[in-house]
Amino acid sequence: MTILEVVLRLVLVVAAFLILPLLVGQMEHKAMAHMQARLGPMHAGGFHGWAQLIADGVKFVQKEHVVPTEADRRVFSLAPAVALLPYMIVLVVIPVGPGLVAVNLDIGLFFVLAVMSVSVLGSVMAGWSSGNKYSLLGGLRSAAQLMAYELPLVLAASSVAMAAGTLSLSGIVEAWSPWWLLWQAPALLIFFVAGLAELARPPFDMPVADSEIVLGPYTEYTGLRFALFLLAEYAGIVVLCALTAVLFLGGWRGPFASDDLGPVWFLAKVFVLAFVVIWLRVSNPRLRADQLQKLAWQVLVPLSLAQLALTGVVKVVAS
Amino acid sequence: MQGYFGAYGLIALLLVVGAVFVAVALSANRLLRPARPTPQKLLTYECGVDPVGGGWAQSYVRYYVFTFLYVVFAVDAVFLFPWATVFAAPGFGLATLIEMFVFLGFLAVGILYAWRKGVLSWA
Amino acid sequence: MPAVQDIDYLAIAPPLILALAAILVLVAETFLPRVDALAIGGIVLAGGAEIALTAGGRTRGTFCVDGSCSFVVDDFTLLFQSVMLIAGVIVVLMAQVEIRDTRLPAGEFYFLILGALSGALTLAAGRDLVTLLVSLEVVSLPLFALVALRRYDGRSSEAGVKMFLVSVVSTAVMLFGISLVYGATGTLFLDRIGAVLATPSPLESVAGVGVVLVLVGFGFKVSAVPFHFWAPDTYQGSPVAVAAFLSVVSKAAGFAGLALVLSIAFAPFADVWGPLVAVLAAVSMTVGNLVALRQKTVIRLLAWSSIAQAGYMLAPLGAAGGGAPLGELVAATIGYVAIYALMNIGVFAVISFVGWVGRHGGGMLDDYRGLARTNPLVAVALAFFLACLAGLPPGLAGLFAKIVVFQGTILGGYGWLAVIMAVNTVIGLFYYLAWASRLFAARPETVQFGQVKRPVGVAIGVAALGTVLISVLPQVVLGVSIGG
Amino acid sequence: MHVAYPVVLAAMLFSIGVYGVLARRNAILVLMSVELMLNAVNLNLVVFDVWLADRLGSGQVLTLFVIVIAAAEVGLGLAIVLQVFRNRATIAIDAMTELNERDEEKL
Amino acid sequence: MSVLPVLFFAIPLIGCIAVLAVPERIAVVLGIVITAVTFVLTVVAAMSFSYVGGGMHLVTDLSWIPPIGLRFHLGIDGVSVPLVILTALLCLLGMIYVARREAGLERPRAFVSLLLLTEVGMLGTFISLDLLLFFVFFEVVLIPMYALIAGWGGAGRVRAARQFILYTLLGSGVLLVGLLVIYGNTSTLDMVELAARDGAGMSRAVQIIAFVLVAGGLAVKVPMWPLHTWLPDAHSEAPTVGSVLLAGVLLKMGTYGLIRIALPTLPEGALAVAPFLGALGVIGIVYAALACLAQRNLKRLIAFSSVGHMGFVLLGISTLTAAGVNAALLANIAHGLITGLLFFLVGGMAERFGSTDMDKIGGGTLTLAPRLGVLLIIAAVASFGLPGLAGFWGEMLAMLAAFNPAESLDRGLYLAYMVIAGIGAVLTAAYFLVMLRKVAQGTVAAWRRDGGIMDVTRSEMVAWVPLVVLVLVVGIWPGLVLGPTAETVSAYLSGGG
Repeated sequence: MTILEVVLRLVLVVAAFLILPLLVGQMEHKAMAHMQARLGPMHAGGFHGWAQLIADGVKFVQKEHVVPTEADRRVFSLAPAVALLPYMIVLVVIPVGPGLVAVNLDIGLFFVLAVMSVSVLGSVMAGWSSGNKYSLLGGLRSAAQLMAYELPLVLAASSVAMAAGTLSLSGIVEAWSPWWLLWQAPALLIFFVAGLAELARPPFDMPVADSEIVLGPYTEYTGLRFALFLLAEYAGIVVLCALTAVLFLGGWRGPFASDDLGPVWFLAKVFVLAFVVIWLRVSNPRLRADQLQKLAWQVLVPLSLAQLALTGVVKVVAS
Repeated sequence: MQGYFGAYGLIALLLVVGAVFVAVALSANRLLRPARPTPQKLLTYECGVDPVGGGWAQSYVRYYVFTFLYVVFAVDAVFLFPWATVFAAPGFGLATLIEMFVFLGFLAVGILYAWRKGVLSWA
Repeated sequence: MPAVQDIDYLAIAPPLILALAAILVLVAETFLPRVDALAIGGIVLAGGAEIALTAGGRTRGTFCVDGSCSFVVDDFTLLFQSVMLIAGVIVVLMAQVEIRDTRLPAGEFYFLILGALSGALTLAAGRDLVTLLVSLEVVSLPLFALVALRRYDGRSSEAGVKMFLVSVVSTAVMLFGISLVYGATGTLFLDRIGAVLATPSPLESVAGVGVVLVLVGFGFKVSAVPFHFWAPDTYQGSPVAVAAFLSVVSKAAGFAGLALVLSIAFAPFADVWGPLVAVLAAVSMTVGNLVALRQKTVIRLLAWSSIAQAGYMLAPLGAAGGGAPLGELVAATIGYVAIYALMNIGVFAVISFVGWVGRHGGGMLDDYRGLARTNPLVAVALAFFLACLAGLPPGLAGLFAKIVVFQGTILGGYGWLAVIMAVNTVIGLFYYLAWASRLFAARPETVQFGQVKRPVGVAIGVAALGTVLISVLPQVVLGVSIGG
Repeated sequence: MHVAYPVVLAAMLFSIGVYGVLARRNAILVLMSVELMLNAVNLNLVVFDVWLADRLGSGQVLTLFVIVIAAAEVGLGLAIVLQVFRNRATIAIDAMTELNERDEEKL
Repeated sequence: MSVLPVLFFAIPLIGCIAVLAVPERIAVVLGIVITAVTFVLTVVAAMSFSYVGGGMHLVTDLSWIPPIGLRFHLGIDGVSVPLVILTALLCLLGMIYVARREAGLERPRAFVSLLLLTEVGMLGTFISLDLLLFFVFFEVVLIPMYALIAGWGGAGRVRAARQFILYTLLGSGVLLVGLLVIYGNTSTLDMVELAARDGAGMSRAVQIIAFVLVAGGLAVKVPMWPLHTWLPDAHSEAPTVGSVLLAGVLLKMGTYGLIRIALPTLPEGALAVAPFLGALGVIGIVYAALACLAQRNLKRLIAFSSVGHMGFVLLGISTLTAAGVNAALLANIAHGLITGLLFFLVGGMAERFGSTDMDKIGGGTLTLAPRLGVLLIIAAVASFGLPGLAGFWGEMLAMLAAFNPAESLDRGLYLAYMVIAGIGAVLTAAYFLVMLRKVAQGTVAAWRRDGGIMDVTRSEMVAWVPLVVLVLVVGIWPGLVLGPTAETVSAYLSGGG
């Protein structure tokens, strides 16, 4: 690997990290608006408000940064970075095509799961350091949600690892075959739902429930730091969708020309999934705390255990 | 940038890049933004009213039971992953599978127990 | 190398049965009103497997790689497992009444006890450091919960915290030692470590540090002075049955591990750890006995006395520095541990009968005045157990145990240690006798002991029977060495 | 990379942990110090495993177990500390003296 | 292979348990029956074999605990026979003594049971031929004796009992270490075997260490000056029968142990340590005599006198000659008979006068209760060694032996010992005479003149007369004891085993 290559890879990853969330964000603006029978942003940039998010960004950069006197200043300032950076790190190991991956780790899946869960720490830090009751509650809710949904997430992921017999993400994509759609469907659902919950996306947005606790951990944030949290949320969606695509939907593989059009297939899957994320937000009411925990422990965990059993049996019988 | 350390070196590099990105953004922010703090502005936000009590008010932590459950169960994944990658390889077979089922069975019993004890329902 | 190791299911049956019984109890408890019988049944079944293994009469190894096995069932294993199972039955029996009286959650209690017991059995069979470490933790972890089980009693939680912190620190220290030993030898199998350490190597000093750290870790587990301070507080704060388990099964497990590690893996380093253990032994017995002299509550007295007893158990191992044949020294320690387990559990069974008096499990020493008048059998049993602990006829079991230890110590050429032991034996006699003599003193009017509940009676009976048996036929437990 | 670097790092981590255990009077912080010690152990084990090129991967296996043990310890430890807090409203180790040796019982 | 020695302690042991099961009032009767049977058995055993040539008889030798080499090895020979009979006799007499109606024994069941348990230990000690077995029996005595003192003793019983048990247990600990040193170096616990080896296999240093440990442990029981301080308290606080057994038998266990274990097994050690043993012995004699002169309490006086008498025994042993050891054995028996009798008498006086303080009792016992007075005089003069009574021969022979100690010992030193012991003997006579003058003779104290004092009752007679008779018999015919011992001892010391 030459220096040039290294730089190229880094640039590509950073670019993906900066652009894809914006696309998803814009998609959310528009898709949500249309689902709710309105137009959404129409002015910024001219064509259907395509530059709305860029404008938002510029605005955020210029806004005043307020740190409440009650807050723990250092943790408060650090939290957005902690929330954001893990998603960027995760992107580095996601394969977008055959051989097209910034870093090919043998234990990619493990790495991804480990790094992703760091991100929630950002929310918890924010909630804890703000010195605000709503924030504290929100932070605790985030933590609890992570606790509850991490287990099914991990179990579902390990089901795929079992099926593929490897922890390498590229290896999983290569081992994937269409009938997994059927066989690993429960795992897919579990993974996707648990991932949403970890991101605190609606309908699992108890931690930021605006009607109860304003904006949870982010209540006290303003300006650019708030923007970083927003960016983290959308980056999270991208990462979740990318992972779901890689693990369950065959990543870069498509009905035809997988080798040539790999990245295209991959991105298509990511955006379809991102659309589903948005769709779920619009069409579902928020779950209560007890429902959240119940769903995790009484539905997802047993289901994921059953999926593991199924995977194991099928795999052994097949071999 | 080859091999074991190479791969992680790249990741570390990316982390640095990310940190730089955040730092640059925040510095830009610092240059561009106004800074006019007033005591009122720096007050803790409580829907516009003056804050009641401290922000660090104690709240009952209902979630810790789940924390324990998580700690107990999620860490077991440590065993699951290495197993998952090899159990179907030649030479392992059914016995290995059954052993892991026993392991999963223990997890399931744990959940069952928690459920019967009413830990899982919101009190 | 085959990918999958063969498993000798009979060899692992005792701990396996216990583990399954533990799970069963936990689940059944939510459906059934009482699970006492299930818990006892589990232990008895494991005992049956034990008998089958003994009848098999050969050493069984399983989970083997290239001739080194992780799990070996030999005479040593069988002896320890049997003793632990007997102690386990007695603990469960005596716990029944306490659980009811102090409203402990029965399912959890039995689950945790059986789990810890299963770990203890595994420990005795473990022949690599991973197995030993994991099983040691399987013994310890449930005990933290058990100690703190009386949820609304601040002292119970305090006892739990104290034990917990000490224990986790000791585990960490031991682990660091293990990691160093691993680095120096490249293996975690005890026999291979022994083989590697026997040859000179530039990493000897690293291994030496590791050995000492492992020793320190075990020092905590067996509550040897100066790693003992948690024991009295923990015993006092925990339910009596749990204190019994701590003082007997948990300690026996610690010694099993210590004996295994020292005699197989670290044997070539006997000149490093031997003197250290000898000093630990001397200090433990002296401090334990001297402090025990001043105790007013029985549970603390037992705690300190068990610290002192740990000193006796360590003594023969300490003599290993003198170049005596390690096998005989280890046999002495093993014999003492086994005998101690039986007699000490007997004492606990009796004090569980007295119950929680004045916020002390087992009451004050003076609460025992006149026990002989109201419950002569119980009093005689207690006096017998105490005589055994003192090592004084008619407590022949204890005497024989002491003799093998003396013998081992002298064999190793550690005369000074033997003399310290002799002096300590006398000090020990004093407080054991002071207690025993109270049993036969005149009874204050206020004291009411009441009837012995059946399970407790059975527990005392089993312990007494076992101790008498060992008094007459101590060869059952003496002379058993590792791998023999 | 020479094996000494990570091993020295591990030793330092371990020492910091030991210092924490000895110096800290808050149960939770002691627990965290212990975690530090355990992680030092993990580092050691993994490094030695790689350095020795252990065919059985013993070091890594033990590392996995240590991770689990550490987690279990934290779980239980927090539960007990919480219980103490509920009973006593403090988690300072020095304040836990109800079970200490009474003066007349000391040596 | 003989069951007889097993029966010696099996019968009292069974009795000890059986007594607990019978009603309180017949407990003592049962106790008498059991001790009587035991006594008869011991006499039968003693007469069942010839003592010529020494050697062990009635041997029982079974393997018991192989890992520690412990054998169930019993047997008797000339050395143990007199002690066995003395023990059985004193137990029987003690039992008869407590059976008197006027003894008013509290909790007789427990008392008798404990007494029988003591007998088990004492007899067992004298017939054990295995070091560990010896130790076990040696220890078995302690607990019941402790209980007897603590449960039925006088006002200061708790302290006395505690002191007794602590001292003797400390001694036992040291003894055990000593025995284990022997075992550690020879790998056998068998006394016969060890005696036959005559110290082979142990270096001189080891022998000395072992001897010091064993002798030190036993010396507490003997008791040897300066380890005697437990004894006056224990004797004076114990119930009468307890004192009798303590003085009559328990002390002998120490000297017996020296003769049986220390001398034959560790000859070189004995040679090195014997002068010190002798020195402490004679110091004990003089010290005890001086202490007795200062005593006002009868029980304490007799207790201290025991220290002196045992000093003679030690002196005899320390000469390492057949004559000395024989003298020691004879003095043992004599002391057992005489001091047993003395304690019985003092116990009887305590019952009558409510005190054992000589000044309080006042003089005139001979006038008030002539038979009691006569018995007291006989016992006292026997104790200070009047020729023709039992006490004479042992002490006389011990001094004679000191005149002619073993060749390797320093004769001059022993001559000095002999002289000092002679002075001690004179002092002994002095204090006993002072005692008799104060208590037996003289005018009757004013406060007692009207109240009649009961003379010796018939049941007391039954308990005491056998002792008086034996004191006379042994005094006239010391060969009764010396006959069995002499042959055996000479075989012993020659190293032949």
